[in-house]
Amino acid sequence: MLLSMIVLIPLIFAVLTLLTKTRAQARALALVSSVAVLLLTIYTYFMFDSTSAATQFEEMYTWVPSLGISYNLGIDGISLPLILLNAIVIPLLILFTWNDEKHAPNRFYSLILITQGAVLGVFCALDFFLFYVFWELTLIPLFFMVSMWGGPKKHYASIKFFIYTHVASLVMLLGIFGLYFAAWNNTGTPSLNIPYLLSQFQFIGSGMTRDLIFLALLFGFIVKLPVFPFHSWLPDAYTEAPTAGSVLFVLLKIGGYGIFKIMLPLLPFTASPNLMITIMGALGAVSVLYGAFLALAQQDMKRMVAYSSLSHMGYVTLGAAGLVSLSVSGAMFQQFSHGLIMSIMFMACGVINNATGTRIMNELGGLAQRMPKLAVIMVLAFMASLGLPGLTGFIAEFSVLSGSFVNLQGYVVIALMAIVITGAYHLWALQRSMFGVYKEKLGNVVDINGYQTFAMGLIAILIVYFGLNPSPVLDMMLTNSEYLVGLMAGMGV
Amino acid sequence: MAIGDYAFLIPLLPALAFVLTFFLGKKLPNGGAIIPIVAIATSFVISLLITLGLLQNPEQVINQSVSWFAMLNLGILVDPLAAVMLTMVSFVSLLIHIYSTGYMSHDRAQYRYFAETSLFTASMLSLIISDNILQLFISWELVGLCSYLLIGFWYQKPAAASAAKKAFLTTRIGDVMFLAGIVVLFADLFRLYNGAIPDGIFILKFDEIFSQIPQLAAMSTPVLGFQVNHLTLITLLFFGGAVGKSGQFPLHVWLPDAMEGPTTVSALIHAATMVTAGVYLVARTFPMFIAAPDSLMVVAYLGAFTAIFAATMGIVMNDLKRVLAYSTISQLGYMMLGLGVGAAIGAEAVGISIFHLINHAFFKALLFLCAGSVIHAVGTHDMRQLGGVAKVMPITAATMIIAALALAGIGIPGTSIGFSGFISKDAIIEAAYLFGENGGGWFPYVLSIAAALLTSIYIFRLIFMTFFGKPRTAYGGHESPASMTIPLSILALFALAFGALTTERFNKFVSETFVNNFVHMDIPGLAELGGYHLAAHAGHEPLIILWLPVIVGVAGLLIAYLVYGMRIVNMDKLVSRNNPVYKLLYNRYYQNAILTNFLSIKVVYEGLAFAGRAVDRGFDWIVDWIGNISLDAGDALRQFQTGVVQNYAMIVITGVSLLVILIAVVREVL
Amino acid sequence: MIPVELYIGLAAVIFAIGLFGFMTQRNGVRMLMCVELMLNSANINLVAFSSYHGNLTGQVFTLYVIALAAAEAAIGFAILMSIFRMKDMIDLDKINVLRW
Amino acid sequence: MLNKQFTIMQIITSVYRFFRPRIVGMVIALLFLAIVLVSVIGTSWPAIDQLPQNLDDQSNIKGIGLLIFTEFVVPFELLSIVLLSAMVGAIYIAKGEAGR
Repeated sequence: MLLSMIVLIPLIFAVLTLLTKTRAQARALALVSSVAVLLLTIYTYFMFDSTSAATQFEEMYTWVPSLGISYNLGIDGISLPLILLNAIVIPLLILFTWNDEKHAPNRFYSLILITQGAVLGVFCALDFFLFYVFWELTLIPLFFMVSMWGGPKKHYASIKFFIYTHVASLVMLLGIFGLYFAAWNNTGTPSLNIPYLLSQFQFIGSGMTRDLIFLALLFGFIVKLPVFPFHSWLPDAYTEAPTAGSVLFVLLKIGGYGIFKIMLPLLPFTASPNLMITIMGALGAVSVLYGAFLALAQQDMKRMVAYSSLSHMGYVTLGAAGLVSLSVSGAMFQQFSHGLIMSIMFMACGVINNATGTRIMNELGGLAQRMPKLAVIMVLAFMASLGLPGLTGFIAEFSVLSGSFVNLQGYVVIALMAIVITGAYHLWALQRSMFGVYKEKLGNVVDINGYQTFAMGLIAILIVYFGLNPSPVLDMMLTNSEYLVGLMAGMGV
Repeated sequence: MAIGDYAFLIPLLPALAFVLTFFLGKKLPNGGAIIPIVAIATSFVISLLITLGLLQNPEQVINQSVSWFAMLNLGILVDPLAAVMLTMVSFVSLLIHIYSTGYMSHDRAQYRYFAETSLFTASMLSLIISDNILQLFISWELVGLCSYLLIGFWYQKPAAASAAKKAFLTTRIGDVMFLAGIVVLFADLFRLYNGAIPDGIFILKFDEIFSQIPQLAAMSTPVLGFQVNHLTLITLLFFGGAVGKSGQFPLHVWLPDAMEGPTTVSALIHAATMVTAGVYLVARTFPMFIAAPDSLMVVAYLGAFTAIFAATMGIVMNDLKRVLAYSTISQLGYMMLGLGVGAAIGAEAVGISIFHLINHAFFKALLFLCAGSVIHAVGTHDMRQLGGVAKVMPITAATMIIAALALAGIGIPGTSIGFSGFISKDAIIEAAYLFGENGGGWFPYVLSIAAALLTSIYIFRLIFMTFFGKPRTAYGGHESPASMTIPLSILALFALAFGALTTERFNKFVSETFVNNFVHMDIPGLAELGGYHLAAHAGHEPLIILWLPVIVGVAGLLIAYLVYGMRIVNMDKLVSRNNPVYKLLYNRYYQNAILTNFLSIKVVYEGLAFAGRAVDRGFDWIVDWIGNISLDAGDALRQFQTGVVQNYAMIVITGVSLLVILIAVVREVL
Repeated sequence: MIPVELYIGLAAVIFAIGLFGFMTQRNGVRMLMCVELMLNSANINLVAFSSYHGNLTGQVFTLYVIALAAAEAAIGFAILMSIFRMKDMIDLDKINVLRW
Repeated sequence: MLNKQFTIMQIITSVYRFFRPRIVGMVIALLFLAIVLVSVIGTSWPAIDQLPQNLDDQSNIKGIGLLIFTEFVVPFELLSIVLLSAMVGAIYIAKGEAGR
């Protein structure tokens, strides 16, 4: 029941929120719901056994037995940190938008809650049917989020995001079908249970079929992640979305989750694992470097953050392809840390945009003098994002780089080259926007309000905390990645 | 409980002081300066007690580790090398903090200053005390962060913000190399264990790494046709990190610009923290370097080259602080040279290099604080506008002259009488001579002697231009308050006598870190791994070799006196835009133009990044194009919807008929 | 006994005639008549199969189809009438306001 | 854009006009007929061996009536509703403007 509650509470409250009339009611309901989810998640976290890679808190009800569909939820060490991330950031996001004057607040908060429910559903689902339903459900609220409250190019961005990632999910659906029918053929009973289908993958006779299934699923996941060269929806969608939308995009960690949960157990049984590893490693490493260069070339601060997100996501694929327990868990941790860091970064971009009316960095300057609180938090977030030790970003990057180097030397060298560029664009952005002489034409800007300070400050504290003591989440990731890597070792990959 | 059990407090107290000062300092008098001062003083006392304990009983190395995550750990290691560094850093930092209460008293953001310097000190102490390479790297980066924050302390000034960024990025190039070295090292160790690391083994701990040196030395990979020895690769990458942090050529460009911060910050960076980190890194991992002689060669040659390269630029600078900055680079070159000559003299190289590091810390901190005192009082740091300051500020002048004599290395060879800089620099130059004699090449020795001459010239040029002669412009001025002059006097005392008093014990104490105390390394055995033999240390150099450094030091003093004190040469002729040598030096070999403007802005930013943006537009265009194709296809297919029922019926029936025929044909064929 | 193929063949011929008419005529009334023709060819089939199987269900449904055809024709002609009233013609290929 | 559409439409309508004289419709209808006939001949139709010999049994009115009011009574009732509504609808549509 625990997981069902975690998934369903936001969805139910989303409907209730939609029915409210005033902003105060809407935000209060949303906050109640997200805090409830947070409490439940924390309870789950403490009940969770992080030394086991097995699925825990499993719930199972048959649904459509003739097609093998069931309502099946369960979590393991891959999903729990991401659930935790989601549950922590959403209430803070709601607090962050507490005083925002948005039109149609009931719809706004309702969409936030739907996204939360859908994303949590993806993390909890153990049935491909459920998985796919929640997967597609994430698209809809984000589409409306961008197209209703977005920036000047919101319609272009929202449609591009929707169609692009939807096409990718359809390809993924083909992969799911391939797996489903092949397993049905082999065993004679239909089932959409994820662990069961994953275990049946190796019995599919034709190596070609296995490779095609793998590539179809991989395509769906890396477009969502996203990874070079399938990233072009990202900068538009991230930039045009309202601040809350950008943060929700950041929390949309389902692509990377799919890679760990579904791709890695399949990887050793593909006909040509080395080719797959090469594809993933190369795409990851190139993304890291490419995203960094692109971020360097941006003038718009939010767009720069969007491209830096691409750069960071490259580590996820690279680490997953590294196939050493440290690198795989580092990649998982990168998802967690990226969620925290980018949330603050986008919040900061939103605050600056609201206060000054522009995000073009050359037009900003000296904001630190007028917004000291924001400056402190932003410097911390930027430092975390550029991988400064002692903060979460470093743990992830170091684990990925050093772990992957065991198997993928060339790609790690590419990724290492990006580190200086990463530093360059972060610092340059800070220098142009926060430091230097205050530009008077920006008007009389005021610092972030109490709610915003609380939301951003708490995330900042978490960044420091998990940077110094990653074990609370990293341990369970390590357990799971050791299990995954054990699978590979069994196959001699 | 023994004092060693409190060793973990050494970096922790200043770190706590950072938090307290940052959040509470605004409400306290003097920016809450008392918090970091007390914290650092406590750290200093603990370090001092530990050092004294180690002197009594060198076997009592403190080593405590806790598991961090995966096969990595956090921990502390206090052996003689770490102990002396801890003591020095906390001591110098303490003095600088006390001095700062006077120097920064007019700044509104004092609390931020003290918080950041406190964190700076904490990071450096944690760097020194760490027992594994990863924690060292973490502190290393934190040091970089703090230098960024402190150089950009007056962030309202665009120059300061830009200098901070430059410092961070330049050192980060080195950091990436260091990180790459750790990554390679980790992967190698991981492979040595075949991926199955037993519980309780932390593979990046120093003793663990050192115990694997023979295996590492045996590994090699072909890269671009060369057979690259892994140990050489790792040590070179580590040294790359040290080059960035310690401002060796060609990553020294950030150091002179780092003067944009408060002068006390410069003192902190140049004397106690930050720049010495690179030297400490090489010293800490010295057993690895010993087994990789090629890397040691690189260290020695680059060190010697940096020493003279920076000294030539120091001669022409007109900014008080810039002269000192180039002097720091040059002296760091000496320290690297001292480590590099380990290929000839073994572990003793660590001793002489660290000895010079400590002495340098005292006199360089003194030089900077004196310069700060002058700037504080007079309000300018252009030497051309100064002159005759000694009359206004006698204590500052006296202490500065002592520091200058220490830097120039004045003393009596063959005895242990002399300024502290003399004792240690002389040892390095002697070692360079031995290095040459044992087939390492004479290049480092020759350069180090030449650099000694230039050092003496530029530092006395500074003294004569600033403190003697007549004031060149009208400036007000007064002696600084006691909070500033007392630290100056204490430092002067150390610059004067520390070297002479400790020289006998110090080298032995530190050098034997690796041999006897820590992991009981067999240094000559490691050298055998690298395929060479250590020379037996000899004191039988010719007399001229012993005296040469002092002779050039005094010669430099005289030249500076003749040119700047007596003015026997008309400087205007030399110092003109038409003199190509002067122009080259004054523009700092155009490195700024080449490295910063051309390489980073033109090539990386405008070239690569903009090219990347064009490529990205291309991807965007492809995606949009695919979308447009489907739109156009729909547009074209729309024409078939004529809206005439008859046509639809016709098409349907035709389609059905053809389908039936097709199925029939297919069934026939199959 | 007449083989069932002949009935089916007859139905096919009637259907083809109806089809031809439906595809080539423009006049709405004629088209409706052609549709009736096709419907009735289906009815012939139903009746034929019904009696050759000894099962009356087919014939029952033939009655239903006739009844439905009546309803359809009534509506169809009514629509045609209103179209005629609006446009003064019932050429169905000119009635394409709903196209695209 | 408008231009392009227009030309394509022109081509299609002119082609359509060209074939208007029923040739295409004829060809298609004959093709369809041929297919149906070929498949009718190619199929072996199952049938009862012979018709009932008793002349009284030749009439099936009674059987149909029974079936309509027993087994297929629900479709019958539904059909009556359909017919009624079709009638009402047809009257409404055909009555047109005059009623308003």
